[in-house]
Amino acid sequence: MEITPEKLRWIYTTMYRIRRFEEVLLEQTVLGKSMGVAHTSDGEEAGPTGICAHLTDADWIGSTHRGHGHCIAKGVDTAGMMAEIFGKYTGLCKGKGGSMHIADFAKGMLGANGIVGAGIPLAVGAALSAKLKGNGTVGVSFFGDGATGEGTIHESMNLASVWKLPVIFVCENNHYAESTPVEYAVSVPDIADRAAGYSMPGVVVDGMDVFAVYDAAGEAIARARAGEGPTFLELKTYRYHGHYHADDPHTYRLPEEEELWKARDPLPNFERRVIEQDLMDEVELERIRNEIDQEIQDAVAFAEESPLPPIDELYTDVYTNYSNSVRGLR
Amino acid sequence: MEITPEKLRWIYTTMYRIRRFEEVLLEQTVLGKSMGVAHTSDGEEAGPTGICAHLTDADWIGSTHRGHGHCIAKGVDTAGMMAEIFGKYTGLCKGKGGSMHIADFAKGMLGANGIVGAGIPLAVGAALSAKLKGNGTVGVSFFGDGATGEGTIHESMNLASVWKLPVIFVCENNHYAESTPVEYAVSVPDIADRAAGYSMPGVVVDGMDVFAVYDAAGEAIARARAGEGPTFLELKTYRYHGHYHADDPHTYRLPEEEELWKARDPLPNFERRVIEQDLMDEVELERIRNEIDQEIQDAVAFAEESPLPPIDELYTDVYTNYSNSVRGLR
Amino acid sequence: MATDTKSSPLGPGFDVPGSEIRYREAFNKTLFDELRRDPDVFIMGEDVAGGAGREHLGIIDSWGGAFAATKGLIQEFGAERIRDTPISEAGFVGAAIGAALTGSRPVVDLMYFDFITVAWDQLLSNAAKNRYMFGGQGKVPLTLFARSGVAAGYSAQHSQNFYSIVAHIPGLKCVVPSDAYTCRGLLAAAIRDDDPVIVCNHKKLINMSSFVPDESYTIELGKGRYVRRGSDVTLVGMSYTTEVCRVAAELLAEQGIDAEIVDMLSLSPIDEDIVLESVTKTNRIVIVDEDTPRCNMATDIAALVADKAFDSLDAPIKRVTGPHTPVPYSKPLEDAFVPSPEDVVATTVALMGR
Amino acid sequence: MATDTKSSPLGPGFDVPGSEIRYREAFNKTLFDELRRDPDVFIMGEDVAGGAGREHLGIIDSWGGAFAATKGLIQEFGAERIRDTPISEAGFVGAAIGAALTGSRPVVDLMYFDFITVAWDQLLSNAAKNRYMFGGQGKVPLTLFARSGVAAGYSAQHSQNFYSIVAHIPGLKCVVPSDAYTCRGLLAAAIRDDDPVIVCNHKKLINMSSFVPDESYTIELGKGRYVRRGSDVTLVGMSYTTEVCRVAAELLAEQGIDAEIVDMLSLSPIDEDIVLESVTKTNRIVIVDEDTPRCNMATDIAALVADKAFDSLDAPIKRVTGPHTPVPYSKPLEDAFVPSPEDVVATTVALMGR
Ligand SMILES: Cc1ncc(C[n+]2csc(CCOP(=O)(O)OP(=O)(O)O)c2C)c(N)n1
Ligand SMILES: Cc1ncc(C[n+]2csc(CCOP(=O)(O)OP(=O)(O)O)c2C)c(N)n1
Ligand SMILES: [Mg+2]
Ligand SMILES: [Mg+2]
Repeated sequence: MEITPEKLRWIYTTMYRIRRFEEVLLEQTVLGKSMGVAHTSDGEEAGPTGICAHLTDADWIGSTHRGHGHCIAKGVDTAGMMAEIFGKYTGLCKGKGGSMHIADFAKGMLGANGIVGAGIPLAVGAALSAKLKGNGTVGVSFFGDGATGEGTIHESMNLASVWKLPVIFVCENNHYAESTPVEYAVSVPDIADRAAGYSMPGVVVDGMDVFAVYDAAGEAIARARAGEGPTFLELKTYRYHGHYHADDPHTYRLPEEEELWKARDPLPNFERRVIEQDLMDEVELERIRNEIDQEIQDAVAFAEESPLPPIDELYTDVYTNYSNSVRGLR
Repeated sequence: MEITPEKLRWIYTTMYRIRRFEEVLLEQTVLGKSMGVAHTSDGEEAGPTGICAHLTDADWIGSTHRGHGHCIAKGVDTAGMMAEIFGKYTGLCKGKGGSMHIADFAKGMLGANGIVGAGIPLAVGAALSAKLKGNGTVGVSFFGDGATGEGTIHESMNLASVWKLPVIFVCENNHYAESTPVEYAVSVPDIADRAAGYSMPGVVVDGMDVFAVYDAAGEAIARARAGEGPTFLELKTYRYHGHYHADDPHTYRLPEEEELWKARDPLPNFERRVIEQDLMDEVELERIRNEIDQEIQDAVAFAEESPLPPIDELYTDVYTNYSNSVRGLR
Repeated sequence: MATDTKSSPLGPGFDVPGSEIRYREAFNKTLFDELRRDPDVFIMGEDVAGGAGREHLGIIDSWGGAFAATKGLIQEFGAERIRDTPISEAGFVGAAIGAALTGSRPVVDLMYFDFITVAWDQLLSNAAKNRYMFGGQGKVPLTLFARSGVAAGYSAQHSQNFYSIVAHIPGLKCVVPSDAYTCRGLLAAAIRDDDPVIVCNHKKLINMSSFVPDESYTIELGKGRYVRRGSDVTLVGMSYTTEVCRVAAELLAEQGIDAEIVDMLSLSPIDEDIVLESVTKTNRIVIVDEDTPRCNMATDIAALVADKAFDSLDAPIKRVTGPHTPVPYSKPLEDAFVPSPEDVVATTVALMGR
Repeated sequence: MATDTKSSPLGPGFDVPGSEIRYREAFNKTLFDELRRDPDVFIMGEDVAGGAGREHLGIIDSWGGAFAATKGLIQEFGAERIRDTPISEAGFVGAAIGAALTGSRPVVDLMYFDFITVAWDQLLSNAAKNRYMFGGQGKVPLTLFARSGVAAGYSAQHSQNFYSIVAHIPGLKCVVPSDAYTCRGLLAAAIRDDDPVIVCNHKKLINMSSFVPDESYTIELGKGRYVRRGSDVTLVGMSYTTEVCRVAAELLAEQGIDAEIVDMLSLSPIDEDIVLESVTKTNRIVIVDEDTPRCNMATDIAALVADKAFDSLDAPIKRVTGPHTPVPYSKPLEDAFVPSPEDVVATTVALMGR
């Protein structure tokens, strides 16, 4: 698929933004700055980037507990994200959600979700709205290899196929669910092969190669927009760090395996290709990296300096309207 | 597969017993003798019969809301069943369960289940017990085409495959879930094709032909007993009556379709074959029918004459032991 | 029967055009109203039309939903807006929530209330929490209706009243109409509300009739009503137990006991004021809840009164409830499960004797 | 701190061999005991060992379960009995129920209590009802444990206390240990019990220590205990709020108020007698429940008292609970969500002033 120079820049910027955000977030979490658990996605940047390259703010994505990359690829502001994770009032959810629940409705980001598999039907619902309204938008559902153990994936794929909904199921197969290897928990070598059971295309994609993802996603999303129904993409990828900030992945995987995946890192992979093909040069790439380094540093400063939410925020947003008091009894 | 003369008699007896039970139950329900809803399975006799022909009382089956055929094929007493449906104390569940919850643990019948899809994991659990105890028994899960819409089927198939459990998934595809045609609700032409997504064999079987079911089940159960893991069988079949006693199926299906299926009725189908092949004669077949006609008539009389449960039964069997009163506040 | 106007849009005597119709008809009529009123409203559920995909065979609307709740809708609104679903409650309730978050107004028929257990995670983890977790972004204008309650041998898995656990959950709303009139007004209000509302239709009410105005109207969520004024004791009803209280009050009147009946109508939000107002006057209260007794609505209302109206009480707070058992099948056991007017009378008479 | 012996197998002063250990260690130790004791007991859940299927790479027991609850078990009992599961709560809880019905004694680690919503139908429609629907056939000796409660920024979907809705359901049992000692005794009792028991481990308790005997013991399900005797007011705690009550009682003592603390330990069955005994003596009661306020355990106990001990009461029944909101993320909001000792003190002082 052809990629415009502008899109190429966006892709690199986005992948590097995710990478830096996650690395810095981990540092900050270790310093005690996150108020809760942090699941980072560095290593997996090519997936959300290659997919969201085809989306607009009017398209919706559903996400997971490991949602920072999805947010960033969908255009969510990193300062607002960092502030959210720091539990600050300036966070995207006023500090009420945290890392596992970042949402940005203005950007078509339906929310990270702490219940594995629970976000999948939401994206199907967004696609249902799209179909009912006939507005040409699509829904994209991101979920992990582990999430394919949940019944919601099966129900959602069947519904999407029966109703021919404009939805793309994106399985980010990073080969682990917590400490459990995919080959133990998933009873089929390629998860994408299950798509045939729902009469939808199932495509295995190199999730470390943003161009491969871009191409596969482009086709799937075009299909969806044309009213031809859902597609299942399985992105083979890897998370570089532990399941969450305090997890040591060496208790369940070998350093040799990590090295193999890191040798295919999506960023150098991209850099090599664009330089080889004379599409971008090292100066431009470095300029982008510097800009992003600064942006993320600013995001941390913004988060640091932001105020905590006022206590009354505990009681707002439960309903749009409610005639009882929601205060606790004291 | 070879079938002994004794097994052949058992097969015919069982199929006819199911047929008569369902027909008489419908009559009795119309007379107001059932205390609740009745879902009959006449037309589908070949399935449970051909499967359970390979099972002993030590094997377990899980069932559905349409469970009379499963019960009978597993050897459950028809008088106890009829009494249960009549709400009598002599019923298999003392009148506390009714048609949708008939169980007989002594016969390895884990209970009919009124929640679509909810019985499937129970049979997987029985297979798990079998594996843990190493006792060579199997679990069989019966469920409908409609039930394949539920997440439990997916989770159960994956678990069974991951753990290589001795379980057989038997989908009784009678082409309707209430009034909803299978081709609307299920996004694949043959449900058995989904088995490949769990690395287990998936076999489409003529569910109107007890010999076909017998052969397919024999293979699957032998596999399971040999520790080779689960199998998925899809039995293509048809229910002759409405979804429940008061449902008129002509609101959603054509009489022509019904005729096509009835032309393949499992009972005449069996009769023709055994007579052609000189395995049984019409005299013997008729003797069996007469015996069963009498048995079911006796079952009705037994149910009619049986006492209602004493009111105190409301309060028993909630727990094996419980230190609080379970009585309502009055 | 005196219907107080306090929380009703109608004047005394219902001096508007209308007629006696059944609860199920009032329900169906309201769906027509709301589908016509707002193009974002759509219905989904198993067999809401039925015979799906068979228009070419001359088959349409073969079931019209369980208890014919959705009968006739597909002919007017088509299969996109009257959407039959596979049997996938978690999937389609989740899809409804996703649709609600993205600008649609789904109305889900869950058939039996018992099946809410299958979709429970979607309701709790998403519908109830999304707006809050997201700091006020998004809203979930989802209406979910189902048949509740003990009746006709439906047995353990088709008879439950799960309104207590719905009311327990922050982020969900719950209404329990007690007749055709309140059914129409509460359903319309639920569909127009921007939060997720669960509507419980008790099986025993569905074929009962009462006066219903011809014109559409709403009843405010969170308001109860008096269905009988009295001075000796407050009887609290909800869903079908309001009917039980009505009969009990007549029996009590024969014994010279003048009962007031508060019909809750909504369980979340709940009308605390009407309960406190009534008990402050009568000084005695009996709460009638068909649900099982632990952590149920009866305990909720009892706790409210024991806290906020303690000084008005002349006697213990009494509850008449189902037992702590699943619902049995056989009719005599089923009958013994449900709170009867006689149970309410016996409890009330004993209470008055103190 | 006075530990009453009434419901404890131990004499005063714990004159048996033992030591101060953490709740999590007591928990883990009990699993070892029960797995050794009964070959039908087995454990299943996500990452209960971890790194599943990688023994050949020298990898075993990489996680040992969330909060290391199951650490070390797979080395002794093997992968059949310490069974890692895919992420399929409905499927594996259902399989556990099926295994229980067919002669096994499964112990399921559900990780966070919140995830019970995903397996809710299996628990309600099967575990809770099978034996009843089947007229007494079959039993479900299932133990399911999970971490509950508000702590450490776990936010809306990982902080819930679902014990109220578990206690609501006929057929389920529920225990809420409040320290390492009760954890061990209740867990052992739960595993040996023939009914389905849900064990709530509050996150804030898991790293706290208390005296635990070396030898295995059980604490009878359905019995509460006094953790402090007093005469002015009864404070009722459960799970972590027992700890809140302990601190509150000390603060109250400084103000000359002598509080008695009842620690429920079990919520279903529940020890009605200990609550009634205490309140009959103190005539005042404050129930402390971290769960949200509607239809929760606090309303359940309040309703009990308002019915059965009404004449002993000198003042309204007070509840200190979480608010009717999801659990927020940011620390100051999270802190404001949970009932604190100061909240209990303020409520109690106001109550004493009446
Ligand atoms: C219903 C549910 N079960 C279990 C968990 C605990 N949990 C959180 S993340 C996770 C692993 C998810 O694996 P995967 O879907 O592969 O996503 P990844 O973490 O690899 O991105 C688990 C088991 C949960 N949050 N929700
Ligand atoms: C969870 C749940 N959803 C819906 C229902 C209502 N219901 C009962 S039977 C049925 C159809 C089941 O179809 P299928 O699985 O094909 O079995 P069949 O009735 O054809 O034997 C439905 C929708 C239910 N009992 N449980
Ligand atoms: Mg993964
Ligand atoms: Mg069917």
